[in-house]
Parts: sequence; C-alpha cells; structure tokens
Amino acid sequence: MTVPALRVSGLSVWIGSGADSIQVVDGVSFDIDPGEATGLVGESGCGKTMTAMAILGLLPSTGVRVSCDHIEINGRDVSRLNTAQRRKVLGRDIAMIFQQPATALDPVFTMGQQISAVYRRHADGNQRRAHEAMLASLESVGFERPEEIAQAYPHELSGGMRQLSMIAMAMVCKPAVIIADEPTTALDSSTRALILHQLQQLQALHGTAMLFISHDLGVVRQSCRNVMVMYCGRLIEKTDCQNLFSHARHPYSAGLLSCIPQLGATRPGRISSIPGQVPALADLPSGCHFAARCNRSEPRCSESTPVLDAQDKKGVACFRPL
Amino acid sequence: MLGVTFISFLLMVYFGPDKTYELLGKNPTEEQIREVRHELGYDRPFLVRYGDYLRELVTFDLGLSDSNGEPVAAILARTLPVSLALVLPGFVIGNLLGLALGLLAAWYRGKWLDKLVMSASVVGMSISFIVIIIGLQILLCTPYGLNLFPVRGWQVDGPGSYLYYVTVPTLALVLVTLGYNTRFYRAVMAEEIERDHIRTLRAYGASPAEQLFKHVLKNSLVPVLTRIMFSIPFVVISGSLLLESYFGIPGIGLVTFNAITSGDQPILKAVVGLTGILFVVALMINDMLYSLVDPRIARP
Amino acid sequence: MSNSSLQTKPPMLELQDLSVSFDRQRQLAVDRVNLSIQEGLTLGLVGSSGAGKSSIARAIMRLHDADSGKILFRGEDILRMDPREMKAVRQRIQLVFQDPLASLSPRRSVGQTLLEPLQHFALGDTLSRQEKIRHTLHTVGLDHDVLRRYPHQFSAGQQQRIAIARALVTDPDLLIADEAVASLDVSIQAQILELILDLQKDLGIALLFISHDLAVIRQIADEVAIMYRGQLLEQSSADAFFSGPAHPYSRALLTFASSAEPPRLPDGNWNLEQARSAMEVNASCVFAHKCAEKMPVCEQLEPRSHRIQYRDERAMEPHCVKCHLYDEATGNEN
Amino acid sequence: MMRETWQRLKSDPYGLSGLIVVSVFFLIASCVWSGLLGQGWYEVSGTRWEGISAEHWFGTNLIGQDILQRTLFGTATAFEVGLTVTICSTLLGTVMGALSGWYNHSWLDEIILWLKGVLDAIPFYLFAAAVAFALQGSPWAMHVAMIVTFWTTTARIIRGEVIRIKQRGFIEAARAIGLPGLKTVFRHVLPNTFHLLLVQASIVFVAAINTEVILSFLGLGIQDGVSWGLMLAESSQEVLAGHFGNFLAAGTALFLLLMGFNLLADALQDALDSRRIVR
Repeated sequence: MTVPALRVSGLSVWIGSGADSIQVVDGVSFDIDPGEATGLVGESGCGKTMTAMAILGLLPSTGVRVSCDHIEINGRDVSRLNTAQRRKVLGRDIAMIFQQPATALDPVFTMGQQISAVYRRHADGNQRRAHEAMLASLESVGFERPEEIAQAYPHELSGGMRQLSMIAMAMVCKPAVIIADEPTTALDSSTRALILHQLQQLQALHGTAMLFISHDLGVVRQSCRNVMVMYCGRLIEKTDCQNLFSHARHPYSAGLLSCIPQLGATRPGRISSIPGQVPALADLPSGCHFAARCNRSEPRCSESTPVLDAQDKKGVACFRPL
Repeated sequence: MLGVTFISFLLMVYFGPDKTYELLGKNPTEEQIREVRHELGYDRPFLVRYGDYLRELVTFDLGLSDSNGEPVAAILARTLPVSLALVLPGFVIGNLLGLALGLLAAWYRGKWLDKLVMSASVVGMSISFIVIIIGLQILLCTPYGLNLFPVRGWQVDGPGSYLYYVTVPTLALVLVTLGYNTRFYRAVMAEEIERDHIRTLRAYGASPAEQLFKHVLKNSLVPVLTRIMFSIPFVVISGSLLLESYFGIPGIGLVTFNAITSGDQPILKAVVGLTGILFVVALMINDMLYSLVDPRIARP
Repeated sequence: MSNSSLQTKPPMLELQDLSVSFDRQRQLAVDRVNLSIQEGLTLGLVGSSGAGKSSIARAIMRLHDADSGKILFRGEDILRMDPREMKAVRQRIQLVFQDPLASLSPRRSVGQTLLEPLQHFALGDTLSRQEKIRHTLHTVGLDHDVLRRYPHQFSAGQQQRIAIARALVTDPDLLIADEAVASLDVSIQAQILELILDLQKDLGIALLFISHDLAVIRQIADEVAIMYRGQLLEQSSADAFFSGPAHPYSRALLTFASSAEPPRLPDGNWNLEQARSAMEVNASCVFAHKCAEKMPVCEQLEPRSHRIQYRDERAMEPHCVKCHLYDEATGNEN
Repeated sequence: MMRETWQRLKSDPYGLSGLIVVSVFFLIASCVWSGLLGQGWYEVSGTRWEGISAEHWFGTNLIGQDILQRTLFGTATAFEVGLTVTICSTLLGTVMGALSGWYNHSWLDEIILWLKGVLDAIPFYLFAAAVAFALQGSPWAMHVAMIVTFWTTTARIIRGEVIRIKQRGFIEAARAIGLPGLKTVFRHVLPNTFHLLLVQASIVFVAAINTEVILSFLGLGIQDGVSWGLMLAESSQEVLAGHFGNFLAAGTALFLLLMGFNLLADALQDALDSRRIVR
C-alpha cells in the first residue's frame, strides 16, 4: 500500500472563542495519493477554504482554534511542527495556488524575483541556479519566452498569465502536494481551460498530489479523478468523479448536481432546485445538517449524526443514501 | 504654488496689519493717511501688488525688514539653519521610532504588545504639546526636577553645547509626534500585512523578517514617504514656531511670529514664499520617489 | 439584424446601430449593434467579460450616453426622449444587478427600498403602496416580516429576491437582468432561475438576460445573441443556436462550456507582445486573431451580417451571423 | 443599526470609560453655561499663589484667583470652541466633500481640490495669526481659522467615500429609476458616510481643543474669559518659580478630556467599522 501524499484526519476549526465560537470545519478526514487529484466541492461558506488554510497552518493564531489528529505529508506529521520547522515545509513539500492572482502576488517585485525567492529559500541559495530553476518552471507552465515574464511585474500580465506564473511559483520546488483554491474562478472560460490543462499536465508529469477546491462541479470533473462534497463544515460524500455524476449517493450531492444547468440541443425542462436555505453556521441543526432540506429524511437524521468512514476513498454520510 | 502664495498674500499682506496708523500716531488727518498709504503702496490695485510680490520672490529680491532694516534674505539665511538644527533630530527620531513601534504593533496586532503600544500612543496623543514642553522643563531644567538643561536660549558653538540646548526641544517634539506617528504607521503596516500577497509569502514559508522588511516595508513606502515629505514644511515652520517661542531660540519660527505681531510685511512675504517653495519641492521629490518605489507608477 | 427579420409583430425594444464608447477609448464598448426583444420573450445576451453586454444595458437605461444609433422602445427612441417621457419609460423597464448586496442601499430597510420606486413614480396612495409591496414580496417568495430588516441581514439568495421585488414593484414590461445569477452558488442560482421563469410565465414580461454562462442561457432564453468585443456576432432562436452555432466564436464558447469534452487549447501565444497586440483594434473581423477557421480575407475586411438559409421549417426564424464563412461573396460556402 | 453600534460600544470598556469622561466634562460645561458652576473665575478671592486649602481646592494664581473656578470655566470654553469648530467644519467638510466626490472630475471638484491643497499647504499657526490680524482681533478669529483649515480633512475623507459609494450597485439602481442626483446623495450616499463623520468629528474635536490651547498660549486664542490654554500660558512662568497649581489643574483637565475623546473615537471606529456594516 502506498503512503498517501497528503493525509488529513480529524481536522476541525472553530472561529471565535469560548461559548460564542462557531465550528466551521467539523472532523474532516481524507487521503490523497501521489499523482492523484481530488476535488473539494461545496457552496460558499461551507468551510472549503478554511480547510485548506488549516492544512497549511495559515489561519491567524488569535480568534481561530484548530484541532486535528494529524496532517501528514508523505507520511510525515506536519501538524505538530513549530513555526520555524513549518516554514521549511511550506512551499517545498506543499504549495498553494490562490483564487485571486491579481492580489496574491506582490506588486512591487518582478515575477522572476518572487519565484526565485521561493527556490532560494527552500532548495538552493545560489542566485544563478535559482534563476535557472525559475526560468525552467516558467517554461514548464507554457510560457514561450520565460525571460520576459520573469522581468515583468504582476500588473503587466493578464489574469491568465498571472495565474500561470503563480503555478510556476508553486511548482518551482516540485512539492509533493499542491492545494489549488478556486484557481480559475476569477478567469474567463477560455483561459480557465488553459489553466486547468496546464495544472493537470504538470501534476501528471511530477506525480504531484492535488487538492482542488472549487464551487464548480464542472471544473472539478474536468480536472480531478476523485471528489469530496462538503456541506456546513462536514464532508458528506467521497467518491470518484464518474460515480458522482452518474450515481450521487448523498441527497445533497444529488440535489447540487441537478441544480447545474445543462446544455443541449433541446431546451431542458423545469430546473429542479434544493428547497430551503443553507442553515447559518452559528445555528446548525443537530444530527445531519441537511436533514431539514432533505426529502428522504426520517426522525433519526436529526437525532444522530451519520458519519463518513475516515480514510476510505469512497463513502457517504447518510442513513438513507440514494 | 501660486495658490499658496495667493491665499497667504491675500491674508497676510492685503488684509494684514496696516502700518498706516502705527507710523502716524493718533489722530492723523485724512491727507496724511493718503500720503502714507501711497508711500507704502497700499493704494495700488490688488493684482499689481500681487504681481510685484511674485517678482520679488522669483528674483530673491526680498527687501529689508520693516522692524530693524536688516535684509530679509540675510535674516532667513541666519535663522533657517537654526530651525533645521532644532527640529531635525526630533523629526527623524520621531518618525523612525514611530515606524519601528508601528511595525512591531502591526505584526503582533491583537496581542498584548500591540495593545500596550496602542494604549501608550493614545496617552501620548492626549497630552498637549504645551503640557509636554512645560512638563519636560520642570523635570529636566528646573531645580524641582533634574536641572540638567537650560530653560531657554541657544548659544551653540560646538557639538557639546548643541546637545545641551537641543535635547529638551527634541524630546518634546518626539513625545508629541510619537503617538500620532505610531498610530499612522501601525495602520499602514497592519493593512499591508493583511494583504493577500503577504499571505502568499507565508504559504511559501517566508520568514517574518523577510515578510516585514522586504515586502511589507517596500509596499508601504508610498504612504510612509508621503507623510514624511509633506510633514517637512509644517515641522520646519509650525513646529519650530512653538518650540522657538517657548525656548527663546532665534529660528525662523520666532522671526515669523514676531513679524506677524509687529506687521513686518517683507518678512511675512518671504516666509510665505519659502513655505510655498518647500511644499512644491516636497511634492516633486515625492513624485520622484514614487516612481522609484512603485513599478505600477514607473511602468504603467 | 432585426431589419431583415420577417417578424410581423413589432419588437418591444429594438437597438439600431447602437454604439457606445468609454471616455475617449479607442475601442468602442458597443459597436453598431442591432438587436430586438419581442414582447413577453427572453433574449439571452452572451459574451465574455468586457464584450459590451453591460454597456448595452446601461445605454438602454440611459446610465451611460450612447454615441450613435437608436434605442426604440415600442417605436419611440429612448435616446431622444425628454426627462418626462424618460421617466415613464424607466417605470416600464427595470434592472436587476449581479451583486445583490451591493445593489441594495445598506442603510435602508427592505420596506424603504421597495417603497422608493413607488414614491418616485407616484404610483398609488399610502395604503395601496403597502399592499403592493406585500403582494410583490409574496410573488418573489418572501414573507412581509422582512420589511423592517436591512439587506445585510439576509442571505445572498434572499437579497437577490429583494432586488427582483424592487424591480417588479412598478409592474415593468421589460426586465433587464445583468448577470443576475453569476455571483450565486449553483443551488441558489437554480432557485433564482426558477423564480424568474415562474414570474415571466405569470406576468408575461419580456426579459433581457445578460450572462457569460451559456448553460444558464440555455435554461432561460428564447433567443440568443452572442457578443464579442462590442460587436454582435450571432443572433438566432435558442433552439437553432444550441443545435448548430454558426460563428466560430460561438462554437468555441460552446465547446468550452460543455464540460463533457476535454478542453481544447487556444494556440499558445503566451508572451507579452502578443498579449498586448491582441488588445489592439483591428479594422477587420474582431475575432480574427483567435479564430481557428481564419481566412486571409478575415484580416482585411470586416464581415457583414448574414441570414443563414435553412431548408427546413426553421427558416422562419432568422439566424444571423457576422462571419465571412457564410458570405458567398467573400468566403467559402460552409 | 444604531442599536448594534451601541451594543458594541457598551461592551468595550475603554470606549465606555471614554464616553463617561466626556459626559462628565460636558455636564460641567453645561453647569457653567447655566450659571451653576465656575461663575467666580474672575474674582480675586485670595492672596497670590496660595496652596491647596478647603477654600481653594487647587490653590490660587498669580493675582489670587481661584484655580478650581478657572478650570471649571475653562471646561466650558473648551466645549464651546470644540463644538463650534467641530460642527461648522464637519458641515462644511461634508458639503464640500460630497459635492466634489459626487461631481468627481468636474470643474467644481477641481476648484475644491485646489482650495484644499492650498489650505493644507499653509502652515497652520501662521494662518491662524494671519486670520487673527485680518479680522482685526475679533474673538471669533481663532474659530474661523480652525474651521477654515479643519474642514479639508473631513472633505477629503467624505470625497473618497462618496466616490467609492458612487460606483456601487445601489447608486446605479437609484439612477436607473431616474432618482435626482441630490436626492440620491442625501438618501443613499451620505447615510453611508455617517460612521466616518462621527469618528472624524471626534478627531476634529480633539484637534480643536488642542489647538485652542496652543493658540491661546501664543496669544492668538481666547480673548475674554479663561481657557486651559491661558492657564498654561500663565503657568509657563510660574513653574520656574515653583508654583504648579495652574499647570497641574489645566494640564490634568486637558489630558483627561482629550484622553476621553481619543478613547471614544477609537471605540466608535471599531463599533462602526465599515467592513462590518457596509460590506
């Protein structure tokens, strides 16, 4: 059995302190193997980004509480590291791609300076070798003339070029795991296709594991083999993409799928939507959080909480799955 | 620049102190009044007087002081260095210290160190300049305190005496500006630290030193430089005015203050012009520094 | 394009050669667009960001001045109306925006927000206004106990319902929805789309639905218009369009949108100069620089707009496309 | 919305204590205005430089006036100056800022911006002195000088905020139904700047009191009556002779009031944080 590139178990996050604290991530556990891309899907506010930030340890130390059993990268637990040790891991073993490349890059340094700084920090302090690694990385994401990009400041690049540069920065140290948080949401459709393609290529080439966070099931289907669905801070279904689209088992996953408008030569019939609203995180119902909106719910759904088997690749947190 | 001289001229010269009565004493005849006003040029149209003033400024032909007949240019040349020497140390220390404390507070925002620095700066902001000056005098210059420094005066003839006279005014200036500076710099730095690209740095394992001194500082240089550049004219003129009149230091502030109270128009005109020039120079240097610091301005 | 149409009913809203520019920019935001919307039907206006879709909406509402052309609302040119006539038109046309929270005045309660248009257009008396507000809230699926609450106390979906209620309270004949579901999560998007479809069925209002998302357009539109860089490239009935888009740009859009197919890469011209030069205006076809079926003529001559001739019964519905491929004089017959 | 703000303010101990301090001072000032307190500020009721006694709690000054009475009266002076300057300069700043923000890029905006630039470029104390002489020693010269210079900051803040708000959807929505510009500004724009105005007003208040002290000290301030600035000016000579009554009384009162206002301004800023209300 292979060691998973990223293993997260029992991750929980609370915002606020004491009795007023709100749990935004609730016992999230999953594995991602080397070279595997897994999508994390859910609506805004369901805790996707919080999960990513908690894995990297980027949440502020005041006002937020994180607890987990362990977070392992290539079998090494990084959740108990002190800040100095953690800094050595970030960018070298695990790298993150952010949603807004326009603001995620420092406006007063050139792309080359920013990418080689990452390489020099983690791999090799030598200026020349860092420069070469930086150029190679820029080339690998599809830039024909990496020197030009290296000398450009972020504001001189288009949105798609900035995001490609961000990917080059993530890839420059060949990390074991990449977390991409809505990497294409800010881009238009043709650029989106290019970014997704390059991400897949690089990930396959280097055997990198990827956690791909998105609200868009279509994008996840394009770029990931496996998928996890999140609702109100909990993972409610884990499966592979094919399976989700053909046989979603959790009623929420199925409802979400039916909400996606379909293209076709004939005009589709009535859109089906999930009744009701996502409950406020401060005021979550007990048991299954989806029970009140679910047409299959029964009394036990609001009395006890269905659980998902922690490290399995497939599973559903539902008493009456489809 | 034109605007500054215009408004100042309007206020200080056109509506300013009228020397007619001073020269004539009480109960002058109408004839006398007209004669003196003509001599002083008060009866000429406003724009002509303003034009003359601009010409004087451009040619540095600033005329003679009304009160003691000394050339105005010479007075400026004598007093400006004194004022600079007086306020420069306090200005530099106040800004550097404020920057350091602001950076510290911003980095530990929400923690006890931040709260301590911020509370101290609120206390500092709440003490009036005058109270600080008098308080420092009691503590440092009188027999009721340490009695280490002179109460007033300025007889500088070397580094030792310079320190002797400059310490208390400098301390006062630092104390009065530190609170405001710290708060300002903390606000700027805290905003910068919360920006997405600093989060990116943390996600890629940059050390706090690299985040703060390389990225936060360089990104916040624009507001910081603006504040520093634009406070220079004020510190030199306004700041020195109070310090000099209190400590009896013969700098430009004192000269100006005396000129206002005695209606010494040539000096007022010169000071107003000087302020305008300082302001424009600050503006120009500021623009130059911008394009050095921010590539978005240099390479749009 | 509607000039060539065989429609017997006059359109409700018709744009004739409408051009709109931003402040002294070289490129027009909207470039000689002809478009028409029929009473009670939905026109889906599609294009990527910066294609000029929102500029059309803003020009119709006179929020932005048009350079040239006409906007005919039931035969009258909006651009030549005096303020009194315009006020009457504003009551008939209402807007719904992309960001629901931003479009609601933050310090005014829902009740105040809904009352404002009624007061402004002097509709009804105090009592009937309250009744109207209640009724409209019910129509969009909200209880009247929301009246005293403020916009930030609602979820995004509810906020958009409030914004729709504000638009409906004056009983408009045309609703312009500018990316009205783009910032919403899919489950809420589905609820809002459902609401809009129901409203249209019940109230019989026409809809100009602006979106970048072809799948959403497929759900809601009777007719489709495709824009690229300020120009209208294709307009047809939705069924004809989705069974066979004619313009190369439309086909590329549809390919990117249908997630089932693997993404097809645009030829990688990822360097600075090309990216910059792509921004330059060219006198020829606006899509030529990215077109997979480019011909030499495409870089020399601006294409004209053509009716596509179908042999079957759909020929009654005009399908127009602005591309040399369909021009017998300049391009190859497709 | 005001209720939420009040709730947050109440739960902030610093802000609450600031509010209490300011309220107590305001109460004193009201008593002085209504003739209940501090009426004997000009009476010579003792000998010069008396120490602390039951009759003169803070001692007496150079000519034997009671320092407590003078401090109390100075409170009223401080509020009079602070309120006048704050109200006038805030109104002026709001109107100017709203005009130049709403008619952004027009000639009106240009003129207002130019005026602001000029006023900001003139060193304040020189300006105050010039105004004092231009108005021939009118007792309102100090107020005028402060109002004329202080409105610029308020106007700059309001202008920036108006420009920001102008681009938001709800303004577009108001324009789409054809709401007239002025109505839009008053109904939809200015209410959203209220939180900034409140904070800025408290900052102006602090600046006004502070400046009054310095101007009075320079002889450009209060002409009749007594203020903390005049007391400090008196004390600057006395302290060298070891008489601290004036200095301690006026300095402490000044410090407490300014501190109260600063704390209140901070707490207001937090409580009205725009990111929490107007997202």
